[in-house]
Formats: sequence, structure tokens, C-alpha cells
Amino acid sequence: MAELTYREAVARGIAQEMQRDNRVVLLGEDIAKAGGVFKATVGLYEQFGPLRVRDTPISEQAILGAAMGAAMTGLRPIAEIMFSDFLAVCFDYVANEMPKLRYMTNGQLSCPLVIRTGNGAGVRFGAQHSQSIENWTMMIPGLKVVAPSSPADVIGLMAAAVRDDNPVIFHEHKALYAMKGEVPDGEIVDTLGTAKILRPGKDCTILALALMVPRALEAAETLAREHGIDAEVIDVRSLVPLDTQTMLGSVAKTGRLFTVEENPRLLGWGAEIASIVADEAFWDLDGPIVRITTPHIPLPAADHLEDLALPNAPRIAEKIMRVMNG
Amino acid sequence: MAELTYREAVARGIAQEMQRDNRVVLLGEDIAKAGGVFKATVGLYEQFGPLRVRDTPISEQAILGAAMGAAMTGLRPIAEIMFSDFLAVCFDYVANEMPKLRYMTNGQLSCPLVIRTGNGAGVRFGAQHSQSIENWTMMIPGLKVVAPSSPADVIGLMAAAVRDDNPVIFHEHKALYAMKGEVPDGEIVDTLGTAKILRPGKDCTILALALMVPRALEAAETLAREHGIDAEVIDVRSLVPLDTQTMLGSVAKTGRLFTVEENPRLLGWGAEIASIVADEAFWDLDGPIVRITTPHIPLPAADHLEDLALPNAPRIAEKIMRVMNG
Amino acid sequence: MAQKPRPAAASAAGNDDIGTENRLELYRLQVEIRDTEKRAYDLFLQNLIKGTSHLSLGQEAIAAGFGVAMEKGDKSFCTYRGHAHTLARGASMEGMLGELMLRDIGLMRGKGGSMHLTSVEHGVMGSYAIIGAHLPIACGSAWRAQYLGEKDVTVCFFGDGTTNIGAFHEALNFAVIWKLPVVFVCENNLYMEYTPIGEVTAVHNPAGDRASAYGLDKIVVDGNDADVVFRTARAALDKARRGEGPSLIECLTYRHSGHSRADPAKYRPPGELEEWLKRDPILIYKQRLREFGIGEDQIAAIDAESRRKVEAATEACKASPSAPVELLTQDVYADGGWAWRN
Amino acid sequence: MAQKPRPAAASAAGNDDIGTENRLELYRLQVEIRDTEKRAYDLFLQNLIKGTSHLSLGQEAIAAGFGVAMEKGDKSFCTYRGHAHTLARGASMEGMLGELMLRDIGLMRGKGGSMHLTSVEHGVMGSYAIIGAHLPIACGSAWRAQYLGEKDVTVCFFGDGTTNIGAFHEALNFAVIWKLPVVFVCENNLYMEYTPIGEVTAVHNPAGDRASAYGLDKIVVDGNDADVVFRTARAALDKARRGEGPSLIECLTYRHSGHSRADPAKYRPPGELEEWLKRDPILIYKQRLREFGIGEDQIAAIDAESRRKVEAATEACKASPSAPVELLTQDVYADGGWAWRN
Ligand SMILES: Cc1ncc(C[n+]2csc(CCOP(=O)(O)OP(=O)(O)O)c2C)c(N)n1
Ligand SMILES: Cc1ncc(C[n+]2csc(CCOP(=O)(O)OP(=O)(O)O)c2C)c(N)n1
Ligand SMILES: [Mg+2]
Ligand SMILES: [Mg+2]
Repeated sequence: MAELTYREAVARGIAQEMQRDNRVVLLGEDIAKAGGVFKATVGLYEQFGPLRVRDTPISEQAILGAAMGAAMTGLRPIAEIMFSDFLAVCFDYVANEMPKLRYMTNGQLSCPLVIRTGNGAGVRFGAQHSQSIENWTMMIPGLKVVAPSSPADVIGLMAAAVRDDNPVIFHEHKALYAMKGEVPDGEIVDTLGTAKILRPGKDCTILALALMVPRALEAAETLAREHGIDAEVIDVRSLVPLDTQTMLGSVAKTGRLFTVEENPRLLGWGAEIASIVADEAFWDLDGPIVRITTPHIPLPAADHLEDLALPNAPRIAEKIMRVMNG
Repeated sequence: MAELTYREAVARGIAQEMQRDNRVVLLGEDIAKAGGVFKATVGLYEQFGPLRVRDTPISEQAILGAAMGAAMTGLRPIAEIMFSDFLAVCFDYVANEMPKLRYMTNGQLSCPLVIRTGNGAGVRFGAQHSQSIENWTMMIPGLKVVAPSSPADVIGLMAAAVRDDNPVIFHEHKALYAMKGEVPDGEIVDTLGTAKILRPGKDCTILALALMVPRALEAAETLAREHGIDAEVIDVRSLVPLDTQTMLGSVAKTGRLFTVEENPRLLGWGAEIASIVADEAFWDLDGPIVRITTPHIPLPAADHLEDLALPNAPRIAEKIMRVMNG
Repeated sequence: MAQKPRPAAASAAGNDDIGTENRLELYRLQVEIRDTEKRAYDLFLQNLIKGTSHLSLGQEAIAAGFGVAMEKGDKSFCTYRGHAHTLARGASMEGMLGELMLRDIGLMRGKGGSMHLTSVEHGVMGSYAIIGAHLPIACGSAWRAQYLGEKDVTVCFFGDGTTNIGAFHEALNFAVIWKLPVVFVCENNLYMEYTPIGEVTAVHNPAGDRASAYGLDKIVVDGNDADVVFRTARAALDKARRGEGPSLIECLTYRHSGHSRADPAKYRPPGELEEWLKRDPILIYKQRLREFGIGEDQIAAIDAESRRKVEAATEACKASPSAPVELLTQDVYADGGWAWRN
Repeated sequence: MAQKPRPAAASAAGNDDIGTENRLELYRLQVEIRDTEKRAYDLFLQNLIKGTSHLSLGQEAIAAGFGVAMEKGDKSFCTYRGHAHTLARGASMEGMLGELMLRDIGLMRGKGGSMHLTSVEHGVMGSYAIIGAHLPIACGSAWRAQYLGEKDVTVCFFGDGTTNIGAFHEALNFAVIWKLPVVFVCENNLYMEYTPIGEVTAVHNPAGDRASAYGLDKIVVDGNDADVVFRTARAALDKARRGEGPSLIECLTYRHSGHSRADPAKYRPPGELEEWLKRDPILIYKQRLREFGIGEDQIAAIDAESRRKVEAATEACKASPSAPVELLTQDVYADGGWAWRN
């Protein structure tokens, strides 16, 4: 056991896989000598050398295109897109090229790669460097999508992503990079497509992702302590594949569903899950499904406004309390 | 009254607005002299001349960037992105630049423009030229998004889009271009953010968009004729703003909701509406909300497979019948 | 702005660096490509080809020149206008035509369609239909070869119009700074879909005049002369294989048909097509064979064999059923299925 | 690959095409920009600047040179490293610093933050934080001027690293074929964030060596000499205003500080900064003023006035509250609100 930060976990997860498999290579802007602008790849250049850890120009299309071409001919690249917002400048690869390659070629070609990207808000970077864009990637058939909330999950899901034969989008949360957590020694390999019940409960189910996980947990404690509401908190972790069994199972037990989403409202990941539950678990439900999200706005830079926009523990607790009691 | 095709309606809607306002200009690939690859801009170059109707290089970022720069300094451009799938190559403008401009500048700048794009399947163009990507645009705060299903709606919503002071994404459905419809004479101006009840009914509500509208209507006739189910069919028309009042009102009446979406399943527009209804109209619901979508796959080129993938009237009717009777 | 067809290169009969075997192969490929694409056009008129299709009638010399110069194991990245390049690497006519007809016999059993022809066993690593997307992807393939020490070269084909999209620029810079074994081949056929390239491009040679922006040599050659293309290809492939980095080659050519099956190509100035038909690559090459003493009987035999193969392929395609419907949801994910949930 | 600081241009005291008024203005702007940015750095150390911020200490001559050469009504498009360009067009120090401090007094009342400084009344049409995005947008502004027959010129600033992204390429080609009144200004400060530009660029001059790919002249100038920048700017602005189309200008310079507030700039080779500090644009320009006979008292007065203004601006910003929370949901849509539903 060791205590690691989330950013250290990124480097450790990658190192674990690079050590195991010589075909794993890294590319991105400022990731090599400088160790990444979020310092999440520190040490990898030194450990694995300039052929395996490569700085690129500011050419996101070339980064993802090259990763794809390498993946389909035999390597297993990990590409960094510095801020997830920048997926918009190379979205053709994310939406049209990588995820459709296997299908269009009738299985002749494969695209085993990972796109790591700094996602999410909380660091006062303003509207174009703070978005939670898991939904941009969740909606595309052919991708897998994960968003870990703890250092241990970072390592395990990174390993699973690298070993997976599909293109996997790996959302790292910028506001979690400094977060610390216990991490077991030795190799860690997790499983894509598995949610985790972090706090069992019987009165309602709260689904959360990434930065919203600690906030949902904190809200659950408040609900228990102050309102006698025993919430089950599930870390969704993987949007594709989606662990619907765990979620449906939880709703079958609690009868109530809340999602806590950092993204702006329209078509956040919770919308899909809400629609699944409203179909398949309708008769289990004891009341409305409620989504707690950032309002449907671009994000402001100012600290007090940004704090106001994102769901936080008091707001989550308050909303759930009012719905449950109302 | 005149009978027009959907593609002729596009040109007529644009012409109406260009005649009214000299600041309306058109740009895109092959749209001028050639009249567009879908022939939806035929005659505009001849009528309005080379300064107002301009062919561009294959530079989608330059097309949308130029449209934006012109819009924020005084013009009202209509930009064509030939196939909606290609929004991925210029997605930064769609997701990060246009919709956030006003907010980030605290209202100093405005972005009044329209992006027209050929959306949807049914023409055997394969996985990268057939997508229904309304959700890519619906999820972005700051955009407005429409998708007309008839020639008359095309004209009226085009006029409303051009007159709106926000960036509006105008999804034209490729498989509807040849569709004919009656169109009133004279100026037509519709209202963004309004859904239309095309077939009143009392047993269930069916929401549909674009190509799915005629199919939903046909399914409703089958349901009435063969199963005694009286479905209310609503053409959603506008995803942002979203006419939730019409939808909630309908569900309050019928107690049952179905969406018919051409997009692949995850985070299709219906997910958002389902989540709204599962929250706000939960107590009105008499049973599960069911989404009928294309499976979560890239689209195949082969005609028989493509036909199988998209929701069609028999499949819609059959599904609704089974759910309603089950 | 518009280029004129170039005068035929001087005969080099006395000094043959290409050799009879390669020449016959260059001819055979051009004829087979031509015949197969003409057949595709007929099948379209018979409504047996349902999706779109983009013929490269008139551009065969480029595919043939590279096809013969490339080695087994080399990788091709093509566009939607990639029938010729796919055949040139050895993929079967029925695989190609069958895919255009969206039948089970097609290279991807109808799942991809004409714009995405792929035959990995022949080194055809896909055809890409979103302009410019495959240039960076080709860089990745070349990077893999460089990293693993594999000796294959990646060749990436695209049109003149493609030089104006961002991905072109990113890929060229990337290939040069990483010194990748990749050859970029611009087939300048004077038009994007319907718009003349000269109207939308800041320089005369859309690729050639940009080479220096990446520190590369300007290489602009007659794309209607298969010998010229072959020599140029061989030099660039050798250079890449020696580890000396990428090349950018602009081949001047012309498409005889419209952009796609929907296009009657009315936007062309009168006489333009006729001029270029005089420089039809197959006409040129038949003449070349004669200059090099290849007998009429040998030429006729190749012609006849090509027609025979096209007939056989057509029959095979017509006899092929549609793919089984189970394919609809296969191969979305690597486990062979499409499950996005448990 | 790395450029060396250029030797100072020969004095041109005898032949003054710039004039005292412009010269004083060039000096004043450089000093005020320098002082304001140094203050921003102090405020950051005091934890009064919370978001990110990107200083352009050492690059002031470019902003000043263009700021003085541009006319009222001309449009500036800047990057996240746009404090200098915003001030150079006349925006207030407290508006700029206030935005960095995310206070109500800021240019966008804290909604945009340091990376999106905008002051439309001064022609600053935004600062863009996604690399390359604003080059096509600047084309659109210039297109509007051309279409409406308005006489303003659009100027678009960006860094060396930006020349490797696709939007750069698309915008340059677009501007040339439409002959737009736009001036593209590449501030080559040798680095992208932490990576030397030479390591990731196929040519020596990232902008200059690419001009020919768009049929443009290669213009590479000393970006640390405000006179040189001013002359170059004036010529390009005049050309654009005459309807003769765009220019691409590469200004050689260096940033004294790290990329952003988070960056200690350890990646620099030893001695590099020191070399460039000898060529500090303010040092150079103070000397220039002296050569042109401007008295020490006049110089000292400008220096003092600048310091005074910075103090006053700092106090105003510190006194400013945060913006009211109602702003959170304002101005998403043109009706002033954020309603996405009825
Ligand atoms: C990003 C993108 N924009 C537009 C198109 C539509 N399109 C298909 S082919 C084509 C013309 C391409 O011209 P060129 O590169 O010269 O190739 P050619 O067709 O002449 O072989 C266009 C604009 C596309 N497929 N992708
Ligand atoms: C599309 C995109 N990729 C990456 C970044 C992250 N980024 C911000 S500034 C920067 C370096 C830019 O270098 P340059 O163009 O030389 O400008 P400078 O910062 O030196 O002024 C990078 C990579 C970004 N903002 N946008
Ligand atoms: Mg062409
Ligand atoms: Mg720089």
C-alpha cells in the first residue's frame, strides 16, 4: 500500500503497462521532457526513453490520427489530448474514424488505443478549458469511455483500457489530480464496464462520476446524519460499457434514482441512464428520477460563479432531501 | 399554395431571407455555381450573385470560422457543412467557439448565423455519411437546434433561424430532400422552440423528428387501424429551445411516452426528454417510457442492413403495440 | 490557372530502367482497373449499384504506377475514390465490385460500401471518406514501421482538394519532423467535387507548391504516364525505406467521369475533357508498349483476359446474396458484438 | 535550430519615418504593458489572481508596434497571451487586471477570465484560447469588411506553435483566395508551452517559411524592436486597406517568463534568457528614444505615469467586488438569458 496522488497514479498506471508491453507508446504535447502540463506523465520519458514517449507539435488531428494508424498496424498507443475541450479540434477521429474502423472494414481492422484527456472544472480555467464532456464520447458507438474518481481506479482502469482492443477514452479529472488515495502494491488491473457501490443504502440511489463522486458521498453523509435518508452511492466509473445491472439492481432496492452530473444539463450521461431506468425499472420506481447537473450554460471563469455552477455536496443533499420529503 | 420539394424549400427559405436582408450571405463547398451537392441551393448564385453566394475550399474550419467572424462583426451568414458527419472536422467552432462567445465576452459579442447540414441516413452512404447527429449539437449550451420534417417547416424554420441572434444548427434530412409538400405563398416565418402535434391522440404520445416523423405517423395509423391504439404524434422540430410544455401536456393526457429516434441509442435526443418526463411528469405516467432508436452501432452501407437498422413504421407500431398491450 | 495536359514524355525505349515485366504489369493493371470501373458504371445504370461510387477513369496510371512499385507488405491508404488503388494492390475484382453492389461477396460484405474499400491482406488499410482524415492515420502506420523496425513503407493517396484541409497540414509537418517512411501522393485531377481547384487554392500546384512549407522537395509529375509515376514512386519508396523520410508527390491527371455517380460534370469548360482524352493513360501506355517492342498479340491477350475477368467477377457478384442480417450488429466492438451494457 | 537574438538594427536617427509622437506612444505602450504584466505577476504571488494567466513579458514591442500602427476601427483577434494586445488597443488597465482577478470591474466581469480578454469598443474582438481557432474567425471579420465596403483591417496574433495546427493552414489559404483585408502576425517566441518550436516544426521559420505555400511573401522581422514592428505593421495594414489582400508576418521574440503562471520555465538552455534580456524591447527602445533626442525627463515622466496608473488600477481592482451571482446564467442566449426550454 502506498499513498499516491491521482496524477501520480496516471503515470504509474501507464508505466505498469509500458513495462509489460513494448508496443505501448505515448504521444502528446509537452508530455515527454516536461512531464505533461498537469505533470501526469512525469518520469515516463526518463524511464522509457524518447522513442516510446514523444512530444508532438500542436496538431491534435495528427496526434489522434497517428495514434490510430499505429494502433491499426500493431502498436498500442496512449495519446494525450491536453484538455478534453480540445477533443473538438480532432473530433473526426473520435467520432468518425476510430470508432467505425472495425465495423466498416467488417472486422479487418482494430483500433486498440487510449485517449487520455484532462476533463472537468473547478480550476477557474473558463468556458473552453473546464468542460465535462463525457457525453461527447459516450454518444459515439464503437468507443469505450471511463472516468475514474480515485488514484486506485486510475491505475486499474488505465491498465484495463490499454489492454482493451477498442478505442478507449480515458477522462482524467483536472480537479482530482492533486487528490490522494491508498493504492495497493504490485500490478493493478481493473475491469471496464463495472460500476462500484461506494456506499450501500436503502432509501435512494445516487449515481455519480469523477469529481462528483466525493461530493455525492459527502452529500450522502449529510442526508444520513441530518435527514435520516440512507442513500446508496454508486460510482459509475465506466460509461461504455455501462454497468446497468448494478444500477438497476440498486434502483430495484431503493426505488429512487438521482444522478449527479458535472456536465451541463442537456444530454448529460445521466439522461441516458434515466431513460433506461424509466423504461426497464419503471415499476420499481417510487417517485421521479431527478438529475442534478450544472445548469445548461458555458462555464464562467470567476471562482464564485464556477463554484455556484457545479453541483456540490450541500446542493446535492438539499435537492435530494427536498425531493425525497416532497 | 404550391407544391415544393424539401430541397426546393431550402433554397426558397434562404432566398426569402436574402431578399429581405442584404447581410445574409451564403458560403460552403460547391454551393454556388453548382447549386450544392444535394441541389438545395440551386438558383441562389444566379439570383444573388458571387459576392453573396460563395464557393469555398474544402476547409470546414475556415467555413465555420469565417461565418463566425462575419457574424460577430455584422453579417448574418448561412454556412453549409455538406454532410452533418463533417461537423466533426470543425467541431471546435460548433462546441467551443460559437456557442460560448456571447457568454465569455459578457454579452459584448453576438453570433447570429445558421449552419445548414445534410443529416441522416437512408441513402446507402455508409457509416461516415449517414449519421443522425442532432445530439452532438443539442448537448452544447448556447446553440439552437432545429430539424424540420416538411417543406413548409423548412422555409419557416429557416427564416426563424436566420432572424435569430444565436448560432442555429439547421439539420436538413438527406432522405427527405425529394419529399414533396404543400407550401403557402408569400413570406413564411415560423417560431423556433415549438413542437407540433401532427396527430392528436389519447392513448400514448409519440415524439419524432425529421425522417422519423412520417414513419411515426404511419405507425400511428397502423396502431389505430389494427390495434385500436390512438397515438398522439408530435413533431419535435426544435431540440433547443425545447417545447417541453407541448410534450408534458401530451403526456399528462396520454400517460405514455415513446420516442422515435434515428440516432444510435446512447444519448439520443429522446434520452433528455425521457429524463425530463421521468422527473416532471412521473406521476402522469401509466407505464414505462420507451425509446425506439437505431441500435447503438455505426451504420452499414448495404441497403438491407441500413433498412434494418433504422426505425421504420412496422417496427415502431409493433414495439408500441407490444408495450401498450404488455 | 488550369493546367493543360502535358505533351507525352520522350520515348526512353533505348534505355529501359523499367523492364518488360513491370511494363506488362503496368499495362495490365491500368486495363483491368479501367474495365472494372467501366463495368461499375454499367452496373450503376442497371441499378445494381445502390450507394454512391466515385470512379477514377482517366487516373489509372497513378494507381498502376504505385501498385507496381510498391512491395508486398507496403501499406496503402486510399480515399472514397479508391477502387483503382485497391485493385492495384491485388484485391480481387469481385471483392471490389461486390462491395459496390453491397453484396456478401464484397470486400467488407457490404458493411463499408464503395467509399471504404479495405483489404488488409493486400496492404490496403482502408479507404477514407472524410477529406484529409487518412493523412495523419498514414503517419501512424509509418510510425509503427519506424518504431518496430519494420521495412514497409506507407503510401497515402488523396486529391487536390484535400490539400486545403487542416489535416493535410498537420500530417505533412508531423511526417517530416518524425522522419516517417510515408509517401503522400496528391492526384491533382483539377477539381474538388464540382469546383475547379484553381478557384479555391492560393497556389498553382496545390501539393507541389506547398512542399517547401515542410522542408520537402517539390515533385510534380505527369500522372497520366505510368512509367513516370512508376519511376517517381520507386524513388520515393526507396528513400523512405532507407530511412530518409517522407515525400510529397503531385501527379497531374484528370477524371474522365463526374465526381460521383450523381454528377454529369456539366461544370467543365467545353473541350477540356476532349483534350485530356487525347492523353488517356491507357492510350499512352499502349503506345509505350509498342515502342518497347511488345507485340500486338500480347497486348490483345491482356485486353481479352481483363474482359474475361470482369465478366467472371460480374457474374460472381450478381450471384452473390446480400450478407446475412446478423452482420448488422457484429464487429462494433472487438469482442465481435455491439454490447454497450451488461 | 534555435534563433539567436538579432543584433540591434542600425540607428535611423537621421531619417525618421516614424516621428516623435508615434515613438513616444510606442514607448509608453511598451512600458505600460510591462508594468501591468509585472503587476499581474505580483498579484498572482499574492494569490489575488486565481485562474491561469499568460504573460508576454519581453514581447511588448509587437503589441505596441501594431497598436500604434492600427487605426481606430481596426479589429484585433488575440490569444490567451493577449493582455498586451488588449492594452495596446486602449483597453483600461483595470479592465484587464480586473478580469485576471475575476472581479466585477474586469472587462467581462470575470465571466471570461484572462484567456478571453475582449473589449469590443476598442476593437479587441476577443482572445481565443484554443490554438488556431481565431485565424479563420479573423478571416470572417475581414470578409465582412470587404463585403460591406468598410475600411477597417483585421489583425490576428498567434504564436509559433500555432502554425502547426490545421486551422492555420485553412485560414491562410482562405484569406488569400478571397483576398481578405487581414494581417496574420506570428509571435515566434521559440516555444510552444514547454517544447522548443524547432523540435516540432519542419521548417526554421514556422510562419515565414510557409508564406510561399499561400503565395505570400516571406516576412520575418525583429519583434523586439518596436520601430521595426511598427513599420512592418504599417505596410501590411496599408496593403490590406488598399484591397491588396492579406500578409503573414513573423516577429522574432522571446518571453521572459514561463508559459503560464504555473511554469518556472526550467526547460530553457542556460544562458538563453540572459541573451534575450540584453535585447529587452524596452531597453532597446529607451536607447532609441535617446538616439532621437528625447530627453531623460520625458522618459522618466512616462515611466512614472505608467507606475502611477498601475497603482491606481490595482487599487480599483482590489476594491472591486465579485460580479453579482445573477451573471451566472446571463447571456447564454441573445435574449440575455439561458432558457433552453419553455
Ligand atoms: C471533410 C469533408 N468535406 C467535404 C467532403 C465532401 N467531398 C467528398 S469528395 C470531395 C472533393 C474532394 O476533392 P479532391 O481532394 O480533389 O479529390 P477527388 O474527388 O478529386 O479525387 C468533397 C468536397 C468530405 N467527404 N469530407
Ligand atoms: C488546440 C489546442 N491545443 C493545445 C492547447 C494548449 N496550449 C495552450 S498555449 C499552447 C502553446 C502555444 O504556443 P504558441 O502558439 O507558440 O504561443 P505562445 O504560448 O508561445 O504565445 C498550448 C499547446 C490549446 N490551448 N489548444
Ligand atoms: Mg480532385
Ligand atoms: Mg510560442
